[in-house]
Amino acid sequence: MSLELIVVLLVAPLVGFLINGLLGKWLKGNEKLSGWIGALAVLISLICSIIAFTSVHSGATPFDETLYEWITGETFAFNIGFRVDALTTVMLLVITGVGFLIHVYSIGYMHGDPGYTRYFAYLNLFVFAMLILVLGNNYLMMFVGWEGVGLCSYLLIGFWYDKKSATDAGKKAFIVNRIGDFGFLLGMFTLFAAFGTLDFASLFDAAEADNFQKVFGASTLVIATLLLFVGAIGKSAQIPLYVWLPDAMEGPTPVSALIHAATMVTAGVYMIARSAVLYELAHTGEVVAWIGVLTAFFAATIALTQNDIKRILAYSTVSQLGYMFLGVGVGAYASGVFHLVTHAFFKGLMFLTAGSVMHAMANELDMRKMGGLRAKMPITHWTFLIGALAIAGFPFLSGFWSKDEILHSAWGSSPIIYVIGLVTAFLTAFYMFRLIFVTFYGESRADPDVASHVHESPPVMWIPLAILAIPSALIGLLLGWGGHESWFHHFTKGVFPEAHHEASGNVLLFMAISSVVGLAGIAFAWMRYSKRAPSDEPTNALHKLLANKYYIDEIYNALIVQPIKNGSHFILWQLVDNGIIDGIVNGVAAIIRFIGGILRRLQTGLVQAYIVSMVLGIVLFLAYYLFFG
Amino acid sequence: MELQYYLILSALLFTTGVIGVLIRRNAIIIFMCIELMLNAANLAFVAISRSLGEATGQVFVFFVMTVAAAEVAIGLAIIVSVFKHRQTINVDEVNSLKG
Amino acid sequence: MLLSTVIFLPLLGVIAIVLLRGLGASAVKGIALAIGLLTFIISLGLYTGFDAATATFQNVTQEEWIPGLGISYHIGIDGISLWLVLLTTFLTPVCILAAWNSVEKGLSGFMMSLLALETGMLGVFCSLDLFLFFVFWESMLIPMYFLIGIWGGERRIYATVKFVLYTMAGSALMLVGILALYFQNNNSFDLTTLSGPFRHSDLLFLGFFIAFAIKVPLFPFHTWLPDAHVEAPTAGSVILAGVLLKMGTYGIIRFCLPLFPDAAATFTPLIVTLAVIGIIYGALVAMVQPDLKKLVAYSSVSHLGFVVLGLFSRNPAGIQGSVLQMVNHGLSTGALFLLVGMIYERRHSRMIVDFGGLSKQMPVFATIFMIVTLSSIGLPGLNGFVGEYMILFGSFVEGAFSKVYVIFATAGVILAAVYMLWMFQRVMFGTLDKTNAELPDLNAREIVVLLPILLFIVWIGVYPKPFLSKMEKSVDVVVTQVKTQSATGHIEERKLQNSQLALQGTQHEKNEKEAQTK
Amino acid sequence: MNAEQILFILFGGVSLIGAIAVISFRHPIYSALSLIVTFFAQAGLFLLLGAHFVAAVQVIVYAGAIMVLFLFVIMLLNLGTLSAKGAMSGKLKGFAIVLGILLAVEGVYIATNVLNNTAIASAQPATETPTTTTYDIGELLFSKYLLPFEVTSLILLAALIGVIVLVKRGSEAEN
Repeated sequence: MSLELIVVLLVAPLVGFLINGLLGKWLKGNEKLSGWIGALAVLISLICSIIAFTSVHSGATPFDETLYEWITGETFAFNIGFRVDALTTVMLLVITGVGFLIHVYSIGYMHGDPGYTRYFAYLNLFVFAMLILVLGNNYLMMFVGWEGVGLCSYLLIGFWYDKKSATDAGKKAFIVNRIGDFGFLLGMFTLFAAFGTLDFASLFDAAEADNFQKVFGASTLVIATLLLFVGAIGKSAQIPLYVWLPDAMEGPTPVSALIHAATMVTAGVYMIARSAVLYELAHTGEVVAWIGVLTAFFAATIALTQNDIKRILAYSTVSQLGYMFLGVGVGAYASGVFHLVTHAFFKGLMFLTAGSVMHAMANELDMRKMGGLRAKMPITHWTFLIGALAIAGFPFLSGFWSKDEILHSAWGSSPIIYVIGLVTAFLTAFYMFRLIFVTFYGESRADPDVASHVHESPPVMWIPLAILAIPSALIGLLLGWGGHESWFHHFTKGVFPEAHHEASGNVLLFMAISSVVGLAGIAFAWMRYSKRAPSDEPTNALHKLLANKYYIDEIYNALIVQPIKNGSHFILWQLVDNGIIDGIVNGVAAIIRFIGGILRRLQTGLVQAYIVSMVLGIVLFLAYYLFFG
Repeated sequence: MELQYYLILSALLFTTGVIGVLIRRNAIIIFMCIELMLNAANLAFVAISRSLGEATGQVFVFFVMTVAAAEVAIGLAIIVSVFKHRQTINVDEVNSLKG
Repeated sequence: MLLSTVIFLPLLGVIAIVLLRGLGASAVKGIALAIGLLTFIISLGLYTGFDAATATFQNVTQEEWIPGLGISYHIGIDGISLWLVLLTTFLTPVCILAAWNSVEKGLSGFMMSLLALETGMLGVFCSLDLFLFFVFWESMLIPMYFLIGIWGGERRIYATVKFVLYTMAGSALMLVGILALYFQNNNSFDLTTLSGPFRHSDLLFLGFFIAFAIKVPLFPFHTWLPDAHVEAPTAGSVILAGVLLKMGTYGIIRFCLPLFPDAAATFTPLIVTLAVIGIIYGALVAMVQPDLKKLVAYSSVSHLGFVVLGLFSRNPAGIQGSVLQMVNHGLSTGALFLLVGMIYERRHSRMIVDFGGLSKQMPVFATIFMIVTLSSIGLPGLNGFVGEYMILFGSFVEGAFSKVYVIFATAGVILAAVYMLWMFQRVMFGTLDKTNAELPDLNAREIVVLLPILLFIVWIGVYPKPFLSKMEKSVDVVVTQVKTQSATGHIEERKLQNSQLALQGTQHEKNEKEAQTK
Repeated sequence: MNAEQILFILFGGVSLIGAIAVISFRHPIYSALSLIVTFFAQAGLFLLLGAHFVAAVQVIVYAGAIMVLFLFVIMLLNLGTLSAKGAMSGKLKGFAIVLGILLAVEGVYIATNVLNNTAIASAQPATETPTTTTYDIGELLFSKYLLPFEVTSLILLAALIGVIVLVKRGSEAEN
């Protein structure tokens, strides 16, 4: 592996972005070309990633080199440098692999859109930023990518910018992410204050050797890791900053698949896995685990009542991300990242199939207006079913392996967390199959003219689906067979510290319980929804609460957004700025003018009045001089 | 005669001129009052010149008279042109200087 | 000599325009642009000839001017002023080009004002003589007065008077300070011979600082800025935001910090508090502005709060970040004003509500606006991030004040995203209004105006090293001046405090013991 | 009481009364005529002081040329009726007179008390009436005070031109 390889890997999507971005005008007439340029750029990255992977897999030492000095001074040095180890290559393969398939899919999906070239430019830029995020050998590089993917997310969510809801969602995503970045930045500062560097290798070494400055006393690392976790919460949509992700579904569906399911939102998990050493030392994993499991449960409950396909998938993503945090939180870093990988495939697959459904149904998202699509869209149906089975934990499909590992590790940490996780697994299976039964089975409830046009998607779309379906089904079995002795654990062994919670209990027993719970969820969904559509109106208070997503958006709006807006407008601007400060300034001016107005009366314009005052002056001066001088 | 009597007389004449300038509004009379004040000064000059026994004071009187002549000429010309514009020479009606 | 040429070439341009303005508008524009570009090209010689290895002033010229009063024509640049000089010479031709078609009446006067302003600003950044500094400081006020007062908007008179009076109020205080230094420096105004400690340094510091704080402008001296910006013509706004505000921060780094380190240390908590208030306050108020120019003006208040914060962090990273951020702010806010000016020329409105959906009609405009907006927000890879990051990081890691300030300042980063993106959304996204449906996209001249700025925005963001390395030594000198002089006093103070604490501690223990025995 | 004293009282009294008359008459013609009386009385005082040249010039320049100019303008403008109109407000007038009296008191005080202590007072007044001849003045004018003397000629020239310009412009404006 060489620096050149990494540079090519990284720069290919950037070149794609520049071509599509700058020459977009000339490419407009030939949109296929533009799409294939984008896909080709990612394909090059994919090939490079595979080379890098084989190199790491063959046991090469982790690659860690600096490209150039970025922000440097006598006391600080932040470089553009790359680190490629097992964790990086896993992420690289997910990003470029899923990314490439989604680029190809998009060529068909975005067909005819006026912003075609812009779309591919953004998508390439995203891949570039995401690659920086995972390739960086220091936290600042990670932050650069972190912000970069946030920007692309903003641009792509608001891709259809004449839709206000889309641009609102984009803005919301960016701003909520910024709140997380605030934590990330401060975390970085704390780390630098303590270690004098942000490079992973030297920082982790120093941390393990306990050789750093305790800027906040004993809790230095605790504070640093928690601040970093704030960043992860923002980016990976955990409680309380998850609100942007469901709205992000306003973007084109392939974007949701790539950015808001497979890659960007998992950046938080990647970051914590990357910082595993610090979290182990600081013992802050428990916080991560609790936030994760609560988010998983919370989001799953909301997903139960939604009727919008993409929103269900979005809440499902939030929920699954919660699982990943649960995994890395309880010290099962490899399992958390493993779930990240499997999730990237099956959730990406499900989003793409949802896109396929939308494509067929004239962009309809409400599943109450669907039903019976199985017959007309067989490939879509089957691929979706595979994805759903995978996420529901159906035995031997990919989700089964990764989720089970996480739950198993959670048991070792805290039985309560395990139970919540298990309940969530049940809910997951239930809402996923609710979606399947309502959408693909039963009678068609679509408008007749829409229904008549329903068709299977073109090959450029269904081929990526089919390809994605394979890993979704099998990757768990291939990489995860053998639990903690599996290939995946073996491969990533050098990256993560030894887990401190040794999983206990019978592995097979846990697998059995998980399977039963998953199957129960599916069965329950079948009982309720295989024949009838969900009712339109919430029937009871709990249902209403869930359907309105616990009113979180409304609460945030009332407690944070509006007070800031109104306070800024009325108190700060109108009162303080225009009233008080300008009031003082203008007041001084008014006083001077008032005094001037009085003095002005002396200027009568009458020469004699002036002479009188002059003579008065002479008299007084003389008097003073003569009689008192 | 004692010098101081001349000086007292000079002071009184001068003050009379000042009062005239202050209370009269006719520009021509004000001018006359100014001449009065100049003359009062001349008187003092001459008196002191005599008291000191030298002619310098009288030379100064000569200068004062020249200046006074010039001043009167200009002043009266101004009065004439002001009158042509405003039909008045009352100084309180000429108040363009009012602030 | 080179430096004097750079400073006075624009003035030569003014004379040329006076003599040749009979040739018509295009000749006047041509002369102005040629002089502006020539000045910029010559000033590049300052960069190439600049020796980054030393912190002493370079390109120094010293001639007696009024020897009886100890006043000399003494100019020179170091790694700090170098960048501000280049920023000035860079932005002036950009402004001339931006005003190409927008000025209808009194074109030659406008161009003369711009060029005269350039001389004034360059003089401020290069003066090494306090008197000379003050002369330039005041003289640059006059062309600015005309620029806003003659070519400004509706309330231009109010804005001009406010601007001039605010500045004058500060300059008066500074003049007192300069005179006080003069008498304490063997009747010499020479900056290089000044060395502390000075008597009444607290008062002198305040005198200088208030003058500069008004110019910066630091909260709560900022209210002239929105008015001036709103009324000023585009070129005036660009210069105002791009260069004039930097004169305040430049003054702080050139005078306040090195001359009065003790006083600077004393007032740091107060000043940093104001800076942080400015960051958040400016951002919040910017958020609710209905007028694009006002929004950008308030965003300047917020951004310059960062700069002041960095300066008073009194460590290399923070101050380097601040100097870089001065340049960054000049570029990105300058570009924002240019963009607002361009849209104003088309639509004759700056109200956000009048726009929407422009990215459909004006894609090039929207793209450039987006990049500049992101630069202003501080997105990594663009210039704003490097400066902001260095300021925050310097202040946090080894700042001369509590980390709490930095936490609040970092929160300003969030707010920057809020107000800029919200503005961008309302102007560029959404449905296109009928009245805006005919707006033409940027023409070649406008793109030429903006491209160099974009180039620097990306360059500084991706590879800031050439910029940082030139200023490093000079900044280090400032830092050592601040540290060595204040350190002695402080260490003693701290020792005293420590011994007192220790004393209290032992007493406390004694008391406890007594209580226990009882 | 010798002749000189009598003459002093006579001339002094006449000039003072004339001066008061100048500021008291409403009609400018009367004021002007009173002023001429004052000037003549003052010429007498100059004679009394032995300043024959100044006395002569006083009569020629002041009483002759300047006063003719005054009378000429008064008659030219026919100011008789105008001047009577409106007087100064009583309060200010009273204040002005009080000021004048205070000034007079101070002047007299200076003449009697202050100057007594100066070189002027200590200089021995000549016992017999010393006459300053025209010759003396001429010699001073053309030696020590030559430059000022020449400057006065310039002043007169400037005044001459000034008057012409002023009056000419006035008449142009009329046309």
